[in-house]
Amino acid sequence: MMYSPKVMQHFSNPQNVGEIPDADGVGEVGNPVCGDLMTIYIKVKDNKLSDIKFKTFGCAAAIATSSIITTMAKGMTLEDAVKISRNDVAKELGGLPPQKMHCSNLAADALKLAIENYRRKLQGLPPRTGVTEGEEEHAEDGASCPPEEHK
Amino acid sequence: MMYSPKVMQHFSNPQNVGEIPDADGVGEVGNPVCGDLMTIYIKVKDNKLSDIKFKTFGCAAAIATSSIITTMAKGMTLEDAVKISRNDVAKELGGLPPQKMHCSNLAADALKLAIENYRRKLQGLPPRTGVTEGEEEHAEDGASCPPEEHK
Amino acid sequence: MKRIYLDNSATTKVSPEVLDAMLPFFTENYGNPSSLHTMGQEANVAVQAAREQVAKAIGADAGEIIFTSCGTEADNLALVGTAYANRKKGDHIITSSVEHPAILRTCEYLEKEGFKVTYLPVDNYGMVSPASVEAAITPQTTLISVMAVNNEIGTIQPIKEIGNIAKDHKIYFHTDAVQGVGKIPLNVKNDNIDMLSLAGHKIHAPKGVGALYVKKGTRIQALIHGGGQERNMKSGTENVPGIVGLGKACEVGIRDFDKNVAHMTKLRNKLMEGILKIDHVHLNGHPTIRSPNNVNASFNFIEGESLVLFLDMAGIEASTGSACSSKNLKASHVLLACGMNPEEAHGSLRFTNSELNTGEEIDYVLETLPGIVDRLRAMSPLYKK
Amino acid sequence: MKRIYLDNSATTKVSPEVLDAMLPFFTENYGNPSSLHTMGQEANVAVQAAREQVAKAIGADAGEIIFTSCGTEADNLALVGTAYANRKKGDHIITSSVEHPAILRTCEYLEKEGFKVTYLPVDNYGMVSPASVEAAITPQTTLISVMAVNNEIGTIQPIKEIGNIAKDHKIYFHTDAVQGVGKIPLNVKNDNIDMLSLAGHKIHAPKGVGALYVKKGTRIQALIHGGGQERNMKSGTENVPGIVGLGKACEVGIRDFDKNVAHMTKLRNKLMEGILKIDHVHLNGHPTIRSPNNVNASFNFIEGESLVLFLDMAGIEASTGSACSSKNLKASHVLLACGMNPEEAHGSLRFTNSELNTGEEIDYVLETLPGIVDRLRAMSPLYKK
Ligand SMILES: Cc1ncc(COP(=O)(O)O)c(C=O)c1O
Ligand SMILES: Cc1ncc(COP(=O)(O)O)c(C=O)c1O
Ligand code: FES
Ligand code: FES
Repeated sequence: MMYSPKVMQHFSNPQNVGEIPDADGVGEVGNPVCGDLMTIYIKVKDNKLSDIKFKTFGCAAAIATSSIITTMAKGMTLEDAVKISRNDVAKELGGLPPQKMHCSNLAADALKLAIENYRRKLQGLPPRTGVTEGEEEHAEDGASCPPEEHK
Repeated sequence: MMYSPKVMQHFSNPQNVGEIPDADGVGEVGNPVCGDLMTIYIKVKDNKLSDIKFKTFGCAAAIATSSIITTMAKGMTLEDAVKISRNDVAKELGGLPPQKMHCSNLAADALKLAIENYRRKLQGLPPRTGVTEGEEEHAEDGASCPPEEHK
Repeated sequence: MKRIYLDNSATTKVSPEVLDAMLPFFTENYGNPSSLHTMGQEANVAVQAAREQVAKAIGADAGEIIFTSCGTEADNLALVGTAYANRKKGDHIITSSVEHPAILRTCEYLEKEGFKVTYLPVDNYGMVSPASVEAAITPQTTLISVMAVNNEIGTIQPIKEIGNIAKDHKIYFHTDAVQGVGKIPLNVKNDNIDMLSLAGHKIHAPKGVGALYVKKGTRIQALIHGGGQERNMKSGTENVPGIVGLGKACEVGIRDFDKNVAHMTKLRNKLMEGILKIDHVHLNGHPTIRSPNNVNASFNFIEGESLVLFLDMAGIEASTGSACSSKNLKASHVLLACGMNPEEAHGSLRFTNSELNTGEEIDYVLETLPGIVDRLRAMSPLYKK
Repeated sequence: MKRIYLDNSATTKVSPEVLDAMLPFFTENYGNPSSLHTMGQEANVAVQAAREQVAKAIGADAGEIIFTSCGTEADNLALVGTAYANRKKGDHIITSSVEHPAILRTCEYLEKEGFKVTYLPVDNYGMVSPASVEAAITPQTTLISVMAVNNEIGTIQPIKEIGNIAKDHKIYFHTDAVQGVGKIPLNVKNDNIDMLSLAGHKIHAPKGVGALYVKKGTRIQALIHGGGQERNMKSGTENVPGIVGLGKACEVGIRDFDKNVAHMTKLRNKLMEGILKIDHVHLNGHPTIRSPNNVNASFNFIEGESLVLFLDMAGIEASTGSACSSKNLKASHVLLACGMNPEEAHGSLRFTNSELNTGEEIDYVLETLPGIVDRLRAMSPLYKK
């Protein structure tokens, strides 16, 4: 399997799927043209993430990273949660294939953005979006993985 | 097998191998550089080939064509024997692989030369030789047969 | 768990008949066909017999078949081999925008080497129009290459019409028939095909062997140089068991052609009808002029890799043209060429059956798929009920 | 009739261990390694495992192994791939005059494309001198390619010394080790090898699979373009069973290396000594620095094809470098390069054993051969007692 057991576990049984209608912060990142779009919803209480949910359109890695980051972040202080890096996510999942590393970026970015938008809201600023449009190349380094093309 | 059963039969059990010490005519053709050298010895009686023998350095096709031409020619008149063509030889053998067709030439040439040298002798002329030296390309057409190289 | 293999356009199971034909050549008749001795000559005879079988399946002569190591090598040999050998005549190649990467990447390589390539557009069904082929021809055109059957969406191209145009203009016509053999009738003489690629592993022969038909008299040069095997067009010791397997598969494929096509078509139609009942789903490729074994549909709001992996967890093996499953993250070039938007292209799913699949398997897929689609849509930010 | 196979440098029997490892990949785990589903990923894991096995056998890293379809393709990829990718740096290649046609014909192709090639001479034993390599280097030299073990005469080349010279001059060093693997110790790191070719069918793996080791960082471009398999260096669906077989054969070849080499050497020496007792016979290649499995001798006054066919009728399978068995009717380029005259070269006979041969088989050859030689000499116009 190209994915670690932990990835498959979170992919097949993702945690914290859904929306929070009255979220304190929402982070939406990705690019549907590239096949990925991720939204993270947070509730904040006492400077801590009291609840967190996600919705993701994307590959197994995108779903698994969304799921794991919600389980990692839940209960964390905002300061700690915002520091969760792409590598933290990938490590927690037992590694990701090289061409899928950008998915872990996406999850970390979505969480950061949700927290940022929460803070902007407190300051009365409008939320930012992390959704891009149009074609872009954002693969990190796929050199060592066999590309999948229809045969 | 690349060779017909008839070729293999004449190769494995060649007829009329040997020399005729008091031959009436000797035809020697070929090129040892190319890996083939053939000598045909004839005895003539009443304008007919009363005996015929050969010696050949060469491939299976060379040996088989030498053998078959001696069996074909024995007892023939000189006029008929001199007309035996390369195609007659190849046909009699049930065909030869394309790159081996020149071997059948060789046998027909050797017999012709033996008869010519017999006639020259009658006229008091010295014998001619059909042996060439040095490199030459004499393959007919090997395009459709797999070449054999050491693997 | 019983597994249901519906990815036969990716590769197929070697059939028992084919494996049986191959086995002696591993451990008994293992000679090198170039060797003079009995073992070598037996191998040589087996290779020639396979050449006849392959030739017969496409209406060619045995002397026109070159064995290669895969479909890709056959495609490369056809394109690079004729492009260079006919460079004095011209430097222009016509192909389509929905070809397999074996053609497209090779054309891009040739462009780097100074050749000019026209990539013809297709209609919404992925079909090339013969008129567009004719319109693209220039005095420099030496080669037209259009596939017989598209590997992703199954659309059958009008190769006979294209072959006629090529013939009228005295241009070589190559068709990548890797997905066509055993699925549609092919006859290189009737269809005016000068070169045709095929691959063993798509027709129940093993991986590691393919073939290129090259019409007698075609100017072509080798890609791989050496001992001169395959009439100098593919040097290297022949893959004897693989070649024997390919020969057998061609023989069987022709023998069982009608039966297989009828069976595949039945399964395909059943699956296609069932899938199209799901909401927000549409068929990719031509509704009728398509491979008997191919169903390709896009499922809005969800991404193909997730779909494939959820199906896999349920024991169903299928494939997707989603970018997320590929190195470059671009959605399927075929679906985009058909005019689909990228989001939809990401949600494509391909089922390709074979004569080995059963109606019960299709029933199971139709029972299982809707639930998976629902689950993934429930996770998707794009899906609002 | 029991057959004695002594043509193991032409090709070998697939060993039962290897075949067993391969079999599941035809009919059970027949997935395409690029497919996402379980069947595909299992195939992918198997290919990666084989990559490790091959790498280990030559002291490389798994990421440095590119699977190909044969030794010839590996040689072509090494030469053409680096010649073009480094053309800006220089256009000169050094090789030897005793290489396999897979190298020589490819060099001739490159010459036609404007590259310059030096074909180094060899001594009477067919050996390349490292000093001649060094002397041939110019500022334009980008690649040196010298084989590890000669396929005809078995001479082992000083590749470590040549590798050192290449390293000192920062020139890529490729070695065709198709006849070297399993016969001589090979370690790409110790021997300063940048590229190394090998072929499955010479080491009891099947035909249809080979590999090229390419040191990390080497500039090289693909020969065959397409789906991007093998890190883009050999596109085309992987020959999974073949690759698994090659991996297994490499593992077994290293495991049994000492035992096999001792056995082969014993048989070789016995055969060599026996043959050299026949009149007017001499050994070709180096008397001691030669492959443990190779005996090559010239039999004066007779021609190799006849010899091979008479031996075959007696159940013994061997080979010859005679011109009469080849298309162009030129005697073996290797023997001529060793300074032999053409007549003698035509009378060469090669026996190549493997770990599967026995001492009894050699006894039988030594009983049978002299009678055949006598018979053929009796037919030869060159032989005067
Ligand atoms: C030294 C050498 N190089 C290359 C090759 C070519 O290998 P293959 O026939 O597998 O392409 C061979 C054998 O044929 C060989 O002996
Ligand atoms: C249409 C088409 N052409 C070419 C190929 C390449 O074949 P292979 O993978 O055998 O090289 C494939 C399959 O992968 C294909 O579907
Ligand atoms: S979401 Fe596109 S690669 Fe993961
Ligand atoms: S004697 Fe040379 S090919 Fe027959």
